Amino acid sequence: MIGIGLLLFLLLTATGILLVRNLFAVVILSGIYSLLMAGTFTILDAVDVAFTEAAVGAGISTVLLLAALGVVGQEDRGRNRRALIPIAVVVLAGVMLIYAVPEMPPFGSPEAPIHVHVAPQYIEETPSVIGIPNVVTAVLADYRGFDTLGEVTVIFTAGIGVLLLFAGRRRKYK
Amino acid sequence: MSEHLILRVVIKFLIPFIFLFALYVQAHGDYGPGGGFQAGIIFSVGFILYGMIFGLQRLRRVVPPHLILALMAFGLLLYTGVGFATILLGGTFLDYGYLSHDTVHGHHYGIFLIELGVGITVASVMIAIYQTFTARAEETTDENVGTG
Amino acid sequence: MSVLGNFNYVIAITLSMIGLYVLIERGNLIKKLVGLNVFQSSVFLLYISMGKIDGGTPPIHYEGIAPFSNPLPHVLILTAIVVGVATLSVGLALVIRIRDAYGTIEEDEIQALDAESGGTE
Amino acid sequence: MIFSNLAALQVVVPLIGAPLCTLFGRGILAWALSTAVTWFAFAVSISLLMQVLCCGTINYVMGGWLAPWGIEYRVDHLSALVLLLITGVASAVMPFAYQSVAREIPREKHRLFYTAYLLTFTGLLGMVITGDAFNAFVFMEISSLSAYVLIALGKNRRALYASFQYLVLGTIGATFFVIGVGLLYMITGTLNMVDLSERLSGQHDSRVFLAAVGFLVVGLSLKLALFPLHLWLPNSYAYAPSVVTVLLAATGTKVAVYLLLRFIFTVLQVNQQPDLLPVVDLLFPLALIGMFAGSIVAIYQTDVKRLLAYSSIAQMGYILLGISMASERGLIGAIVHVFNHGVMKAGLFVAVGAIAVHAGGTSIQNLAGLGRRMPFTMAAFTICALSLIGIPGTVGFVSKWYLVLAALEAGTTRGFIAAIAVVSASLLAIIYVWRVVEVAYFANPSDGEASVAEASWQTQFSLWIFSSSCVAFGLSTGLTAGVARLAAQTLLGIAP
Repeated sequence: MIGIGLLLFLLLTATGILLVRNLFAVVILSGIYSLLMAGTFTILDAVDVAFTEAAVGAGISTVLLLAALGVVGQEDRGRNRRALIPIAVVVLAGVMLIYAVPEMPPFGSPEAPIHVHVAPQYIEETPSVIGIPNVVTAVLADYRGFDTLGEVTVIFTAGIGVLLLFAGRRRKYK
Repeated sequence: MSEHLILRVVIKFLIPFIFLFALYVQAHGDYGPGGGFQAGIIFSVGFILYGMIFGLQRLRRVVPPHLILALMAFGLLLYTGVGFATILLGGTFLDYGYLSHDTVHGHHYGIFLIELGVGITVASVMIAIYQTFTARAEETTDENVGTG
Repeated sequence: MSVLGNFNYVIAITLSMIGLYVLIERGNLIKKLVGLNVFQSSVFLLYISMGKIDGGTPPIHYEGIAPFSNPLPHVLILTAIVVGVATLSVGLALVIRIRDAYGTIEEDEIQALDAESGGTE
Repeated sequence: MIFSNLAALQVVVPLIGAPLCTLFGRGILAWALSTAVTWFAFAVSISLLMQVLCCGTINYVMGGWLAPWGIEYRVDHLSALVLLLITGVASAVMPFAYQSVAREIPREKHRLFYTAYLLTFTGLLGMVITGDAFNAFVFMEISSLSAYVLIALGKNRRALYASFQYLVLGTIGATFFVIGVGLLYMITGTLNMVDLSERLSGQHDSRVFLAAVGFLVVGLSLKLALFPLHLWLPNSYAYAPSVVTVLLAATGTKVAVYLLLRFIFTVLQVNQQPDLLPVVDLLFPLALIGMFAGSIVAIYQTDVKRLLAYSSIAQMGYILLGISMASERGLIGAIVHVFNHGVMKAGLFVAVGAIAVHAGGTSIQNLAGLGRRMPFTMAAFTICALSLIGIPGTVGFVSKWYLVLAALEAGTTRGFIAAIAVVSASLLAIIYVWRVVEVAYFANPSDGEASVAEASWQTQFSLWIFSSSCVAFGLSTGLTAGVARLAAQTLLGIAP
């Protein structure tokens, strides 16, 4: 029940982001969106993900967006462009996904393919082979530790990228 | 924001607890939700709060940019270093079992070290990005004051 | 199963399409990035919804708890969240630099400025 | 110990090179370290290729976890060839980078510039070598994020906007890819590519599967700049710093092609599923339109960098044409062209980079009289350009030969159209190449630009590696076409 409520609020917030013109409000809405998302993740048993989404989406992302707004201003003056192509793209992609929904494994069913292959072994093995109770940490840091190395590299890349974009004197363009 | 006395006092009081919480999340990732990434974010939030209240200059004195840059690289090196260590000890890349005689202990060490690496890199990258953005924001305000 | 039975998926898809629309259609660069965020995090919802088991609990071992929801989508999405925030920060840095260089962050104005200064240079 | 871990070292050494460069890359050290790392990676890729040729596919399990549970590195003929291309281009361009970066990038940025360069390099390698669908996404983001930043470092302010556009479209592409992978995961429970292909058999009419195919193909097509999705490419190539353009033009889109091949043939096994053939059929008209539209727009460009960028879109059309035939010869043509086009575009963009430095710009007028003033540079440029047309004796001829053969072999009307298209698009290439060459050799320099000097020996070194490869691999096709044949057979599931 709470789940459905949260999902509806998510829809509401997303619509708000679509319609609101003031960028400050948009940024705050996006923070709220992340927080609602974190709540939804908790209900779906993904506590680690919820924690991260709350810290990143509602926390750091909002701070960074606000810091950027401090430089670029809060006004969305843009005239909306011809919406024909964007609507076509979105409808096409949406229809493609919605078309697939009826044949997706039923939500919550324990017989879904992802619950019978690969994952059960993580859950069974982790306490004895790796010796820690949190299966998510075990998969993250050990079974798929190389993905996590990639993830750290991505964040390192972002840091290097931002520093590189602002290093040195500000250039004057013609 | 720097003139708000109450904020300054409260934040000064709060920051040690934020760091404590970050350490807890960092260490407790094996048992509950959390781990290096979340801990790194919380750590950086502590510094970012400090920077918001006391200004960029003082934040830069606490964590100078060149130190931050070095830490960013160090975290990644630590992670990759663990991988190289396991290769040198005879395993494949990131096979923590080789880090100790007892493979379960090896996995413990490995996970601890790489989570530490993750935490260090994430925290320092976030601080670096915050410092860079606010430095630009302050420049902009200076310009506006200059022209206005 | 009917469409309604997979309510979570439908919502995730709708959200992602709203995000994609904001990303493609809006001309303000900051708004585009927020749209990007919405788009990406709705994909996260799609993944996490897959991992849920009826009556399941978070995949952390304590005595006498069963069944666990699937940990693998959680791990993938943790990585994806990090990728998302990395993209956001590089994007924001670019927006600030664009503002420096063009004096605006509206796409149509940037394109007009580019057209003014000649086709190629 | 080193030899059993070569597959991991291929990616991990550049990966560790990046933070080392941040820490210790003061002054010239950043360049030296990057050179050492790229040349080491080149050596590794050669020995990987030899290992694959002698003993078959290499499997390497990260962290000692077996395939569907852990992440697996898989090197087969196709990935070994693409690895060779990436490392070859990245290492051969380093002598040119020494001067070009010094001129185009402010000194204080060099350290971080080379760090980002190594990160792009790592990301590209990781995408090719991994056997795990999600891991491919992670490395895709490493290479893309660093590429956005590198493009934004161009001198013109348009580089910033080009980079932002690339960021938006690239992220849409990557997110579509993630949706596609997620849908495949949903119906199989695995992320390992080989395991995926096994578990997908029998599910090919599932709607989820079809949606997944759609998202994967569209996502990757965005990354490889398939015709209507190419909008990010021309400006990115035109305004990025020269070295970055060389690396991205020669390898960036090629890696996306590689992933497309991997997914279409290894994972989805399109050729064994008659009801999936429409997916490849759909590529056919797009490939044709891309070949012609790219070439025609290239003819009207006044800037050589943009001209070459549009030519890349056209050349991508050839590659997709080969893929859309889904036959052994067609795939050989596509794979050989991935390699060959990488080599010649690298040469062309190095030459253009040298011209930008020495002749003051890259618009066609700047080239007037360069045939005499920069004879070596223009000679190398001309060799690569002839190769772009497909003159016999150059690499371009080899790939087009295979494509035409494949098209005629099909024996259908479509094949006939394809053959005519390859030939006539090459005629268009003659026009745009000729415009450049004519100005360089037959036009008189407009005003007193007598100071234009020949490019430095380092630049010449890089340039001649590429242009002589254009001829060498054009005359002896054993390496490229031979490996491509084996790769095509593996992809199609025909035992070699």
